[in-house]
Amino acid sequence: MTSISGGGISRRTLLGAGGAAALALGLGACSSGNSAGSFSSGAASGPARKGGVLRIARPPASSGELLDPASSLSAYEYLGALYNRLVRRGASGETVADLATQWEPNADATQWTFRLRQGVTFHNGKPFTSADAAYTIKHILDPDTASPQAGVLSIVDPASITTPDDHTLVVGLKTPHAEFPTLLTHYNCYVIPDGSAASIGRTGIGTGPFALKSFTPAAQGEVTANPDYFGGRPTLDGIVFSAIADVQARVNALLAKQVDVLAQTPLDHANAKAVQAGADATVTEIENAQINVLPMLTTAAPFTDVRVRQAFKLAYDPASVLTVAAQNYGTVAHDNPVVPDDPYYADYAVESDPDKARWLLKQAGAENLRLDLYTSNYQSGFTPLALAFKASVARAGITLDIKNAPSDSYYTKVWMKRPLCVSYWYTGRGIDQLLNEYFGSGSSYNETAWKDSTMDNMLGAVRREVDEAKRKQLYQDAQKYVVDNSGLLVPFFGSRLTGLSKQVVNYAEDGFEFDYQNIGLKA
Amino acid sequence: MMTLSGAGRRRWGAVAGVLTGSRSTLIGFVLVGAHLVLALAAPVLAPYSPIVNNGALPIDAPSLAHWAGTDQLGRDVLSRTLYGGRLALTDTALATIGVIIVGTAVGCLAAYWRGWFDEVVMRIVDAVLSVPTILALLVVVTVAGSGTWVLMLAVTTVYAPAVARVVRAAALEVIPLDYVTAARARGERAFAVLSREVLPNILDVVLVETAMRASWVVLLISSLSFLGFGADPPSPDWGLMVAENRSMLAVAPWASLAPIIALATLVIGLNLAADGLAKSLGVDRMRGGVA
Amino acid sequence: MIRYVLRRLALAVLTVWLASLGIFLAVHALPGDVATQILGRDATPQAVAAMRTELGLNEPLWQRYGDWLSGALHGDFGTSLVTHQPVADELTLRLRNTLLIAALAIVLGIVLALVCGVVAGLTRDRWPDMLISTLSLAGMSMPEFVIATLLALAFAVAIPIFPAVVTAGPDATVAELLPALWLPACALSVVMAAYIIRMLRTSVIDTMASEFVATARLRGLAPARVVLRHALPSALLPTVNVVAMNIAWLLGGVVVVESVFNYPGLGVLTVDAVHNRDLPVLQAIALLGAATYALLNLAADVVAMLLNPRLRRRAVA
Amino acid sequence: MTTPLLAVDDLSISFGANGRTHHIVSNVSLRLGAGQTLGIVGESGCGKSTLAGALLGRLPGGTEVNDGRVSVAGHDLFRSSARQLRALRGGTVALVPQNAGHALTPTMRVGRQMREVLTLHRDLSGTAADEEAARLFAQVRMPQPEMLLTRYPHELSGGQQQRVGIALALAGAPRLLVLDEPTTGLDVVTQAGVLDLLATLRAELGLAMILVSHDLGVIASTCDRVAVMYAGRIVETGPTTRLYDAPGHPYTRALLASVPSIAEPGLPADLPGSPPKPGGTVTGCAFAERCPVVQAQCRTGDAPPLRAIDDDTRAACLRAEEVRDLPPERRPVHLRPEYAEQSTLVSLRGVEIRYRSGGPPTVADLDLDIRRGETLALVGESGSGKSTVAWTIAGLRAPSAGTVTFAGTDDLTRLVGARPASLRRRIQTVFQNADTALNPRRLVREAVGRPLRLFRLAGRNDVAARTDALFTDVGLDPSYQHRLPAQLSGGQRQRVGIARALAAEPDLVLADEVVSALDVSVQAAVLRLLDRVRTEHDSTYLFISHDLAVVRSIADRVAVLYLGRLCEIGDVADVFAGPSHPYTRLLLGSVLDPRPPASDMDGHAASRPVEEPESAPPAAGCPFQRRCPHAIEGLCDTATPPWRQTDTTHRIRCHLDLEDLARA
Repeated sequence: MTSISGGGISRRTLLGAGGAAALALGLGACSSGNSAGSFSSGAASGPARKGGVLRIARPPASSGELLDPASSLSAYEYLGALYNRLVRRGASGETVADLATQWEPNADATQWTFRLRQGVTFHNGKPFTSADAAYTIKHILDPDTASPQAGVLSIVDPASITTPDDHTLVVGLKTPHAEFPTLLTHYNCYVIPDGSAASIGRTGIGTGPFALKSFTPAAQGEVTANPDYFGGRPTLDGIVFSAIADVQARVNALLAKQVDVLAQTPLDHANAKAVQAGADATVTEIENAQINVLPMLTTAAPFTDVRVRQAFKLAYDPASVLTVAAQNYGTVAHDNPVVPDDPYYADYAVESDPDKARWLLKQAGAENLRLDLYTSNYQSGFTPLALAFKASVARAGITLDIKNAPSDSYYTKVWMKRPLCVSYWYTGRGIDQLLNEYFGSGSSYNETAWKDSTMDNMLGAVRREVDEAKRKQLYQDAQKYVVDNSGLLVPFFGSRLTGLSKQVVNYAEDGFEFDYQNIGLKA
Repeated sequence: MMTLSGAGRRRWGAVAGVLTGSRSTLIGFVLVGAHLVLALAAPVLAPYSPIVNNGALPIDAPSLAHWAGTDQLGRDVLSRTLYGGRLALTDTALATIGVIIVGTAVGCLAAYWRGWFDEVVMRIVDAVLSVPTILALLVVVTVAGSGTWVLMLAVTTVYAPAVARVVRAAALEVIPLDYVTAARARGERAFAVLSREVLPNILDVVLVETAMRASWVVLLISSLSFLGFGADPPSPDWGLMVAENRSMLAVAPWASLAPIIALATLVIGLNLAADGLAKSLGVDRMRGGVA
Repeated sequence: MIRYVLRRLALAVLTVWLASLGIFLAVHALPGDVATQILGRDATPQAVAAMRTELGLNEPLWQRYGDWLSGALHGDFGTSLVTHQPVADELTLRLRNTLLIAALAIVLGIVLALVCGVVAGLTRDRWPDMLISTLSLAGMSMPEFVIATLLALAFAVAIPIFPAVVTAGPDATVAELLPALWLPACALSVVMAAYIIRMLRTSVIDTMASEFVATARLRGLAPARVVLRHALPSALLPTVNVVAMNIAWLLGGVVVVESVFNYPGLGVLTVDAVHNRDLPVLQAIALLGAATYALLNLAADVVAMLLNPRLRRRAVA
Repeated sequence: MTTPLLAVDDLSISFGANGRTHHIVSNVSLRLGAGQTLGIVGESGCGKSTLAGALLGRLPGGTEVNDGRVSVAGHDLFRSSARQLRALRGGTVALVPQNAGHALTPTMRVGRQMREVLTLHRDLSGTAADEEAARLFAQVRMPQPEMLLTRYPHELSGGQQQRVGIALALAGAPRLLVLDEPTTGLDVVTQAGVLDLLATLRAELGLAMILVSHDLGVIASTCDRVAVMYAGRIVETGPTTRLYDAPGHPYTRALLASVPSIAEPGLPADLPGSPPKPGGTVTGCAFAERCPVVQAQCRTGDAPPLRAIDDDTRAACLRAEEVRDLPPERRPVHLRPEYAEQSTLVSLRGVEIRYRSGGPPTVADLDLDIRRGETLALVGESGSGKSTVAWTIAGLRAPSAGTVTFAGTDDLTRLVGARPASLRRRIQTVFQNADTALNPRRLVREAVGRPLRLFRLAGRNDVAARTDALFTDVGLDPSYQHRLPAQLSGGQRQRVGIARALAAEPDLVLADEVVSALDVSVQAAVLRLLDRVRTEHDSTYLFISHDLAVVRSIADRVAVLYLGRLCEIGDVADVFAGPSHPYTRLLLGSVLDPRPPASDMDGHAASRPVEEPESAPPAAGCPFQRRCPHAIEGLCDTATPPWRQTDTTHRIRCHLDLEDLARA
């Protein structure tokens, strides 16, 4: 059992700082010859019948979850159905229009002007104007909201947000940012009606393809198609969301045909096999959807010593970890969190060398190191990863004791508190956001607590650099520096296996979001 | 004395009689004994390491190489189950001993001293028993973390009160008897009276309690592991194994069934042993009910 | 008799009070700062301090306990730290849901146990007894999570008669929950019945061997009459307490079983509350559990008194 | 030939164990006609209760009838159908069980249990049944019979339960009543009443009765004929008076000799050895091992057959005729110490003991001296507080008022924990129930050795030698000390208990009902042992007993307690000679002597009420006022009676003066 999210802050909100570029790939397109067999069937595409109600099982964020997009407790499976952002990430990672149709910076990128879509109305019939957009950003920045995105948007000067007319929004920045709109693609940035802070958590009034019918925290809720949606009426008539805490219970619900889609349930190999065996269920694989990481807390012994960090990176064999932990559903990462298909990707790897690792440890006075490695049932893949890693570093004389922490307080009590633990991110951030978020000394998501002036200087330089080739060089230098010095262990990028009913067509998953508009049931 | 006295021989004869008292008792002791032997001999019997992963052979059905198949990480289920027995028996033994020692001591003293001590102890026992077991257990484990010693503490907190109550009731039957009165009239100290006169005569009750509690402790510890509060991976703890492999029960039943069968046979063995002891020692086994 | 019940009631109140004190102390000994956990990692020290004040964490322990206790006595269990709803509101629906399962499990369990226990006792060491004893032994020896999982697999996934999980929330109507009650209730009643059967069997055997049953037989009474009129009331007597304790056990048993079936009851809420350190909810549940236990014991005593004239009259005196 | 009501022919009952057959009852034959009474007497384990059950067609679990038959009114019980058997049980032959407290269904009202039988066997129901039930209750002389119908068994006293048991047996209008130890466990006065009731009923209803008892006195007072059982066999049978006067079997003779008697002062003869275990196999006569007149041929062949030794008596002894002619056993009277030289060992003054503060005192206003070297007997019914007095002296219960001093100086009001070891050593207790007096899990050696170590009476190396000596001293072979109590007989256990007390070399031994749980033959041996060791060790006894005959045989002085108040105290001979306190007189009148003085035979007519001990004394006046036949209204219920001194030793506390007491 377990896996009720909570403990005040929901870790899930920290993970999806961007949408993945991956789409449902139908048949299992395994990257590196999986011997255990692949998932031969996936989500179907093709004609969907008009209407129908889709049933989605989701893990509750917390028994105090809300529909306020800016909140750390947001029930975000609903968000994409109910709301729109000003801009969102397109399929190939670029920023594309949503409620804003055009945007441009001033000369020094300290002020951005957004042109807003006209004729859009909220579910309550109120027209969408620039006042709503301005209110949304101020709401995120409001300390009372305690939004996780507030830190990211702290470069925004709330006083300088202006609305010259109903369909123009001007946002002033404290410091220049050449790619500021990418920061607004985060799902915390969904647009809510002006002045709705107090009620939005329950009402869920947005401009999205579905309107809220009912909502109970950590329980059932329902949305119905919004016929007036500016993008056109969605295929489905409605969606029922059921909050089911236990992973196993969610799988059982799918197998018993009580639900159609398991949202936010990356299946491990075992679960995937079980779902696959179901008569009416299938598994869809999204490649490289997840960055599997083991953050070494650089502020805690023994990882304060860079030689120990390097030793850990040399000690394990990423290929064997990928094989054991994920049955080769993934791509070896060599401790670089940037996915290989990123345009700025640096093909740089330090090959595994346990003897050198041992030597480094000796130099650091940490021979025969014994350490706790924390894991949790938060995701079914965590413990296999921990076990595979433990087995692999043993070659370098490192002994890891696995500690299984309760999943619900894992991200409040273990993550960023213990020297070594298992964690994950979804892929799909732009490289700038990714590197700044992971390694910027000011970032609250810097999970290795790495405060390195060289790194900060590199990141600052790249933002100022306008020459594309030089940018690329800087980004690649930064990646190499990360691989050599940071505290982040990245064994591999994992595929995400999602369980869904064979009745579901046009399933497209984008980080935390679905393509709610087109998903449907088999005709 | 070099030779076994007549009484000594008879005592051993009685023990043998208890062990073979009935067919089901015999089955019980054989089951527990087999678990003991398998646990002790696990390093010899187990064909593989219980914790080494084998990426090449995940979720493999039982075969000649892996009699009970492999799990998600390619580990040999049979070897894990065999080694799991060591853990189950050690933890159970430790926790049960804690439960029995604390429960017996408190129960005996309450029965002997009576008065305010008895009142206070029994009220506390009532209060502890009134909190649902799982809740009490979760609270202790959350307060103190996890690990063998915490487990002992947690299980003792939860079960010792029930044992104390049963032992107290048994001691109350013995304490008014003349031989105890005789000891008190001689002026023996409380400890001497309890250890020499009372304890040997409630030993049957304590023994039956031990076997019965042990069976519950096995279940409780496995439930804790199942909930993620017990052993940490890659420990081959049975409850943990069930938790790890439960999801693929439909496609790879061997990985869950092996620990379930091991768990069930151990508990059945302990239960049958408790039954047999109770029967041949003439103890009302259910006097404590369930707690 | 009334005086006796009153005395027992006073004792029950004392028990519940002690339990509440124990739970309060244990919960407040939990590591970690509640305020930090509620506000999250990024909270400013000022916000934490404000939250501490709001939660009353700065007041001395005894005063907090006193405040909580006096509130609880007035039916106010405080506000959930997670949902910010009154705890009493949170509990009400979940309690109702759990009571649904419990009631069904109790009825199933007791009927099963009574029939099987008496049959086993009367057919001692013959095949019906062997069968029942073996099955009840198996029932006792399987952890609840195994029984629940196997039931779900068999009757929800393999043969889909019952739902595998409850998709509705705590505010679901009884009609909505009805089909979902059976599997959890069965899982619970199997374990519960196993214990009662064994108890009852022993009790029936003992009573049938007693002198008054032998004497009744020697008066020439028919066997059925001897069993039903003379033996059974005495045989049931020691079972009453076991039944009560088993019902109390249900409150704990639901924790695991409800999670397996995602049943929106107190069990799931308990696990939530422990994980979230939702102290007010945890305390309320514990208090509820303790009160239920105490009341059940009281009820068992009263029932035992009704069954046993010896106790009834002594109580009068 | 007419069918006898009951015919037992050559009945053998056995159980099989370890592939062998063990006989519990062997070759028993009995005949009983309508209206006849037969007593079956024997010590524990002789098979008498199994035989009683067999008369109703019941066998203990695991046993079977090997041979022979039991016929009731012509029906062979063990070959009847279940339906026939049910009709016979209760309807023709009914059982009065040993302990009605256990034999009545606790969860059913008495009236319902009664109606059940009436409906089944007499076809009565409704008010007719209720009326009949009330009549039956009246017949057994229950007060307020109508009220009784709604009572539960536990609401009745022991004597009442026993009478309800009798009424229930009578309800089916049986022709034969089987009574299994019907008065065991009742107080003497109550027992006498119940036995009288049985005699009356027999006369009124013309019932045939078979009464099974270990008590020769009980049989003598109820049965015309008696059968003596030993090791599963009937060894002698005949008319009660004749058989008691001139027993033909040495066992009967020894049994009779071992019964203490108020008529005959002196210690009864002991019967060495112990009976074979039930089911044991013996060649020849089972009694040969213990028989004073045994011959070689007694130990060979089959058991001696039961043969006629006169027209109405039969005995299973080869030398029965010789045995009949032996002179009666002599009863040695123990040596009494000279009072003049005695100093007071324990002195109680104004002692009051309460079990619950606020409640009535269990013992009140008690002045008592125990003199060095004497045996002081404390007698009374259950609830008289006699054991409480002993517990207080032993330091297990503190008196709420008064003083208790030991040897003039030591304060005995202190609890045992507050007493110095030397004082604890000097007072030792021997307990009533030998079964519970020894720790069943420890070797008896440890029980005896413990005081030696505790009080440092023997060095580490001497303990074994001292224990050996103590075992020898109490008549046990030292090899027995390596046994557990369960491996000893009751008498042997009691000897160990005495050895344990002696180990501490006490000045005062508190002997609390030490012989009441023993069979008579063993009782006599233990009494003799006690008397011997007291003389040898020069110790003092406080001897607590409810049995006046036992007291008569062993005590120097006797003190009579009623509800914790002393009624009478004096030299044994004086107290038994009279004049006596009315309560003492009641107790004396209730003693059932197997060979009562001829004048007594019809003395207490069948009109004696069933009296039961009270539980609490009246608020004022004489404690015995409510049961006293001579109570004077306005005096006995208001004023505490004065002590009346008869001579130097004997005092009676009564409002009647000595002359009135002598006349009453």
